[in-house]
Amino acid sequence: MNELNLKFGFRDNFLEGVRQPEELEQFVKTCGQQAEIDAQNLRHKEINDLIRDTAKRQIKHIILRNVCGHRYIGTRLSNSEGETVKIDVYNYAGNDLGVFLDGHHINVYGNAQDGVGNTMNSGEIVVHGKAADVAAMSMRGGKVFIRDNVGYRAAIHMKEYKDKVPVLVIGGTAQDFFGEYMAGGKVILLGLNLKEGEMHRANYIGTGMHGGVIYLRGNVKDSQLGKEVGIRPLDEEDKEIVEKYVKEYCSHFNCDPGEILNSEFKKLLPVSSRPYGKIYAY
Amino acid sequence: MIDNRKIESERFLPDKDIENCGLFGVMNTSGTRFGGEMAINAIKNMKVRGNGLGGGFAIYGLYPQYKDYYALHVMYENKNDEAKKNAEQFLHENFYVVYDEEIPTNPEVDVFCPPLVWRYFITPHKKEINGVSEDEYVISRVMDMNKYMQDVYVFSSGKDMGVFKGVGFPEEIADYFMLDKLYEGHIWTVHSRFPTNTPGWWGGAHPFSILDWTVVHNGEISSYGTNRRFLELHNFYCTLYTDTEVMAYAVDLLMRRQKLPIEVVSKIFAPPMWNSIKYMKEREKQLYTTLRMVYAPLLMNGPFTVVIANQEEMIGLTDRIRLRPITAGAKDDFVFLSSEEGAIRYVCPDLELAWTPPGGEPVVARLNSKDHLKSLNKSV
Amino acid sequence: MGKIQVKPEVCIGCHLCEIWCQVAHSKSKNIIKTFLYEKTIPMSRVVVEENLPLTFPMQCRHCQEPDCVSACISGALIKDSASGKVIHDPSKCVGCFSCVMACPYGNIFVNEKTREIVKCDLCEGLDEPYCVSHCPNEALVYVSDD
Amino acid sequence: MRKYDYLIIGNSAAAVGCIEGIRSVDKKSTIAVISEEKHHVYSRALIPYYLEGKIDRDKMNYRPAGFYEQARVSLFINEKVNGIKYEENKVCLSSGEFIEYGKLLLATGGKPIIPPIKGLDKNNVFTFLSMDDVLKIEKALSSAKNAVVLGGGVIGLMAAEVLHKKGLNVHVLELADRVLAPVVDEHVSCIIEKAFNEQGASIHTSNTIQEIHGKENVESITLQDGTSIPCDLLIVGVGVSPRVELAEGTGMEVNRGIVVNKKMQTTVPGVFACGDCASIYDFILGENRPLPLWPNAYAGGRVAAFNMAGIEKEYTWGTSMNSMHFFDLNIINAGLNISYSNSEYEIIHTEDENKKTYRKFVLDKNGVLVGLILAGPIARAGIFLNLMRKNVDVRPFKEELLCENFGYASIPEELRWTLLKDDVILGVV
Amino acid sequence: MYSHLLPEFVVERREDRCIRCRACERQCPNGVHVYDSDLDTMFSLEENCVGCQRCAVICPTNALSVRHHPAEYRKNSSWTRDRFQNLKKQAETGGVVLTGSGNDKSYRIYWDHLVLNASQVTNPSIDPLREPMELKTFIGRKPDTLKINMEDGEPRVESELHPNLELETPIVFSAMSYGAISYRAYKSLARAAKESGTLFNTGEGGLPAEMRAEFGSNAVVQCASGRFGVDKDYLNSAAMLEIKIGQGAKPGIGGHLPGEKVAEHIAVTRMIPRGTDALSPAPQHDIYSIEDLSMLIYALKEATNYEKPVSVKVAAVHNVAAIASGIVRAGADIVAIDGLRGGTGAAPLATRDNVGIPMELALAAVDKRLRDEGIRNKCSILAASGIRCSSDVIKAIALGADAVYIGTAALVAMGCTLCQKCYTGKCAWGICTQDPYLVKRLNPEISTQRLVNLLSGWSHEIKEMLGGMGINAVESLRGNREHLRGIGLQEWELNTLGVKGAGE
Repeated sequence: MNELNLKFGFRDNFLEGVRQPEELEQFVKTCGQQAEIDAQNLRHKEINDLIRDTAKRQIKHIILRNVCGHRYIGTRLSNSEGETVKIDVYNYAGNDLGVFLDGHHINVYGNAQDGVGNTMNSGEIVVHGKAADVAAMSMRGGKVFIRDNVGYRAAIHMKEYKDKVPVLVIGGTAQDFFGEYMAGGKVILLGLNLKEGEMHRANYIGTGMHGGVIYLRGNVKDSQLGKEVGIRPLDEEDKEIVEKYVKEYCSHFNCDPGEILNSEFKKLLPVSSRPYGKIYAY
Repeated sequence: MIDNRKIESERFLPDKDIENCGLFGVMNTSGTRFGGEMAINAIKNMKVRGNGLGGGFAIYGLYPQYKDYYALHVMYENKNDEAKKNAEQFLHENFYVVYDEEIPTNPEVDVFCPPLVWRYFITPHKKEINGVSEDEYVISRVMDMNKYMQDVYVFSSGKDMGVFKGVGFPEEIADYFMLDKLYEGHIWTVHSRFPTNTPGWWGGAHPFSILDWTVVHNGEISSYGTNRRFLELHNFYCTLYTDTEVMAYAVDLLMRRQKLPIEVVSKIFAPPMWNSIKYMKEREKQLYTTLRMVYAPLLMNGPFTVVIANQEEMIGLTDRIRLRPITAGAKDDFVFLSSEEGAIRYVCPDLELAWTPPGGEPVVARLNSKDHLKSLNKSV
Repeated sequence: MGKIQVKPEVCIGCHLCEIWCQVAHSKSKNIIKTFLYEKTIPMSRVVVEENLPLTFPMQCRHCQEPDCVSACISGALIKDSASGKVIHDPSKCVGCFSCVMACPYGNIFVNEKTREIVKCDLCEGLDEPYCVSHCPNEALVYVSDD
Repeated sequence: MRKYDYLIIGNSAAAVGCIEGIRSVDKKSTIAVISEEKHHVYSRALIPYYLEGKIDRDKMNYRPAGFYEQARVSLFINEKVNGIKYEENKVCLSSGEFIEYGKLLLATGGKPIIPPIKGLDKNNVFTFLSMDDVLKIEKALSSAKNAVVLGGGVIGLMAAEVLHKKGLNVHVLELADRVLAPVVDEHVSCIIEKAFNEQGASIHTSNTIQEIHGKENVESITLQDGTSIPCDLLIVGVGVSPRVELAEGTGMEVNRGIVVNKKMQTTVPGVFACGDCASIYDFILGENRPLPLWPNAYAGGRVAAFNMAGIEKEYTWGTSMNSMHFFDLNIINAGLNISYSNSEYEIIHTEDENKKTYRKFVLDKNGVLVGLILAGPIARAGIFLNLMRKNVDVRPFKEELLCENFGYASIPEELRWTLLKDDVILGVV
Repeated sequence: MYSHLLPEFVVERREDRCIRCRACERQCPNGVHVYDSDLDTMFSLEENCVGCQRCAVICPTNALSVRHHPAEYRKNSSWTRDRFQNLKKQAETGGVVLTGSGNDKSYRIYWDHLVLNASQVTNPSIDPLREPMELKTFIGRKPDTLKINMEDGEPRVESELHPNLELETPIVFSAMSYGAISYRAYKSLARAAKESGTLFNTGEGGLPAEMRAEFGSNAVVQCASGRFGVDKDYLNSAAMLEIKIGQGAKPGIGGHLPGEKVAEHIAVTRMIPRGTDALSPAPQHDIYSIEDLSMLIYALKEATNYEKPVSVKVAAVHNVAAIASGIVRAGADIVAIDGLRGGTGAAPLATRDNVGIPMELALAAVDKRLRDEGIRNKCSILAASGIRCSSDVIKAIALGADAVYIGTAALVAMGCTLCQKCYTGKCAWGICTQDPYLVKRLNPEISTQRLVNLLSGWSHEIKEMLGGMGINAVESLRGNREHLRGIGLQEWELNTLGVKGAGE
């Protein structure tokens, strides 16, 4: 850093002091098809460097220990050969977990922060805990299971495309702007932690929603919904979908699907695929 | 750079700072004092939220031996002795200075252009008060110093508390002031700054303080001009052009002067939408309608998360649509507030509770209370 | 001889090839004179096929094995072995329209009034057929053999 | 003994097609043409136009005067072939001379059919096929007033129109119950009959000559229905039959015409046949038959030429097709002439009496066009013939066929570009 | 509702030249020209005319002229005709007035108040026709110093460089998405960029898969708020990534590509179902502050293995200099600034005409700020909006840009006449439309050539002007404001621009 930059303090906070992968070998323990990485003293880039290098060595199961807020986990893994890697994250995944994720599986044994599955393309993220804001933002494919609650703007601008239909299943409840701008995909909000008679508290659910569907277990007032969504009962096809994903949810988190499925679900659908078609003067 | 800041009042506002950051606060609600390790490590964990252009700490329960005196942390920029002389003369003229010393620093730590930082424990000369409360007296003098004195800037002026801040990553500032070695407190708040403006000025770092109120802040208040002009009506002059300063003055105005509880103040800063008010019960509806009518200029618009603290309380609050993150956590008597949950877990792996309050809903940690759990019920 | 190739993907359906074909076969070869002052406006030898959004011009392909020549009862249509053009001699033509029946592209055009046919002559005597040189979007390309 | 690589007997469309075909691939070999007639190659189809005065004698020439020289063809005119020794590749001329050939094309054409009616040998009875016929008719015209045309086919009707235009009273006699019965349907027959009648030329259907009156010349005739018509000019235009005398009795297969395969080869090696004398492949019927039509003759000659020159090519082009016009009415027909009562085919049509337009298409069970008739506007008719030849299932766009501005744009994308692929540049974007 | 709007244009047809060829009728997407066969006359429905001039250009006899309609409201400096018309339009629809193209208001165009220098006597000017003249420009982050090792007496570069891109000319095509513009227009830009050794920008419409192999190395792919078409392959196929925060024509707002424009191939490219609205939110919902931007910058770098420079594009707004500083500090390699006159396919008129600041001032402020902070070399600056000619380019470079983005200029080269009706989807020039009949009007061969010609013409002119200043490498002009002087500018403007007044 030259004097000028010292004076004005240009600091590359992501890359400054990042070590080369070869300097980090002591953090990786390989055992057959499995590798363990101790993230305790690793930087964001370092952990992804190691994951990538490990995956390149044909190791398909990577366990990350002592993760605490490390970002972008799984992002740099390519999926060119269609081979996917399973990553188990212990403790606490950082922001943008699995951003642009392409086909890989990530399990988080703990909570996750903002931006889980941001712009994810395919694969699966299972969070054994809660997720913070903008979970599954702009997600295009794959599945995300959150055992507990999600923060603000979950499933915002979720999309779908051809055979890619993203799925987000949330065991708990959500905060405001749930499903905002949603353009596709399936979101299931189970509200398992709501007490008897307790409503979901999120406001502005599905504002600007113009595609996809939200299945909601538990109650909401009309005033909690964006004006672009309507409530419909589930038809048989819906029930099958809900059943399928609730069962998957339950298999991830060891709970009983029967009880969940016995309760009443609501389907939230956009009332128009063109919510803003008429606001312009031509 | 400071000279430009000493503008009295302007018809046109110069650019204000825009800064976005990582923040963290930890409080022991039983009042037990503890060292800086948690705060320092937590903010270090969120290093990428800052860019090394500012870091700072506020510590409460800092000077038990001088807790009846206002503790002034004063920075002399460019290590300007002349400024120090002027300032000390001013202090002696206006206060009784019981003790003063240079705040010890670690010369091994390489920080950018460190100023001279001195602390004074003072109390007003009784005769000079003239019906003005001690607090007001102190504030006005501190403001005068900040406004008119070249190369002088008061970091903090509360009792039994202090602010340490500067240019660098917060852990560097902590190292520089040796916070982990020298100090204990029952509240630590810390801020890692990512400004897009005013690099290289120690006064620009957070926390910002007025008396014993401190604010660390993440976000950009789009209503800055409106808020600031309202505060000017109440004789708060903003010299720093930061959102944080506005926030601190607003807290001071509403809580100290006007004695409103934080539960109400938070609803002034981050009121519910008219659309929500419409569906409220009559009493609530009246309350919020009135609050919004009267305190409209203090609506803090745009993204923010703040951690506000005083001797008794540590408060976390976000804007009403929660554009900035906050996570609260608790274990035993400890209450944590943080931009990222990871940071809390990093310093408290066996955390009992972690929750994210909804936008505009304050998390209030109070001495000898469990008030912080109130927000837990409204949160997820 | 050259050949006119058609790029339907860039044909904009303006029909100006038809207009310029008419000009090319007019007395004056001046567009305004042709249409506003000359007594007879020649027929176009190119037609723009239209089925919007599709449009594309068609004119005589000067086939290797021209069916029109086979069908011609009068010898008015011949395949010129030197140039490769399919040439129509109006003085020999009796208007039997056998060529119209035979042309697989429908590119021999009938003037119902005069009972004459016209077809593309690649603008004999001009450097490049007018339809090609005046196409505003280069949807017609003249590919010269040489 | 003279020897030619290629020898052609006959000198009309088929011969020209053959010469031009050979010369397009083979500039060197020797070619000879033996013609019974003494004229430069002329177009029989132009006879009505000549008579009408639309063209002069020169314009009757199918190819320009220097055609043979330019094509370096040895021409034997006014020479009749007496017989052919196929096994020796020799042709014997009436002069007794032998000509040896490499490959032989029989393009002997057809001869007018003369119905077995007594008195058709009188002086003012003419056929309507050859230059000689025309010259005679031309002479007779000056004094004739009342003409009778025997035969309501293409030849007969064209002759009748010319005679009518020349100011003669014209009666057309047709044995069938309508004119042009083999090539057009009832509806179009009716339109044509109406057109003739409106012009004042009488058409008598289901009728023919009962008796011819007069000594050396025909003076009047009595029809089968008893009607008596004055007549000083009688044209016999009932059709032609293939001239197969050079093939008969030689072992060469003859079935009405000389049978050829798709390469125009007869059953005798090295010998080809085409034109009116041959029984050629009809791609609509899928079998051979005489198709005595000008385009078929020329195209057949050309195909024969290629095969004679050793370049394989098949003739799958021919079927019944006519481009006709009577007075102001244009008619084009091709393929099968199927009546509406036939349920084996799907028939679509459109009609506008005021505009005198009629379009009719016959689709077989595969949706392929097998017949069409256009009356009135005939623009771009060739496209339909192309669809027929390419065996295209037109059902997806059959409604479009009926539109007057039908074109390639009306055809579905993929098919369209397949049909036009040689000329259209796709994929520029 | 009966409309009170006055027609905007009058169509004049010279009867002594009109040959009734009806080309105008066929070319007008708005139905202005109508042929009446009974009267053998062409009629003009002027109220439909948008003044695109397609008919006038296509008319083979130059019989047509399209002019502003002379109808006038009572003269009123406050209530101009535009104000009347827009107000009435809203009174009739209750909607937001939309417009296309860039700001057309008469804010000062600083390019036209800046003049360039030339060498006289004291140093020689250079003749670019015969002597070398270099426009090659590298964009991306540069280190402050190079670590050089001497190996056997030969110096060798030790430092690892940040990814940089090499431009043959400092002119880059700015973001125009496939969907907003037609595939052909889009592809023409790509082809021209490739041929000219520069870059094109995908906007946020994705990069069609079939174009990636051929044009990826010339593509700047955007990651914008809608995240359309953004996946790993998309990011990795490109030469450079760009995070679009804002657009000069509409700072602070998002965009809607209406469903009817989302045709099959566009849907595939954007990876959304056909016919659905493509909504681009105003913010990127994972960026609510500068540290979030940093998060996305590094997310993109992570996703592309740190191999590609990342640009951040912002609209020029009041505190753009501070923002730019933040962007650089957040890790961006390139800062793209889009000014007040930047173009758009659709924007609310109120926003387009009133939000943002002119690029010239923004650029000067940003360059100065980054220099003051010592971080100018940490990034390249791409300046966008309102570049109309080569001298604008060269002035932008002298004010501190590394290269410029051109959007409107490129469209004009292809045929655009700035009728500002892009949002109707009925672009008569086949550029800003998906109508299959209209898109054919753009022959990509021709439009590519036009673009290539434009770049080559401008590059020649830039060389001429550089030579005149005695400079033979464009980098010597970058930020070299000594070569600029202001004319007719006030003190504060000169200060902001950092140039002296002419004669000083």
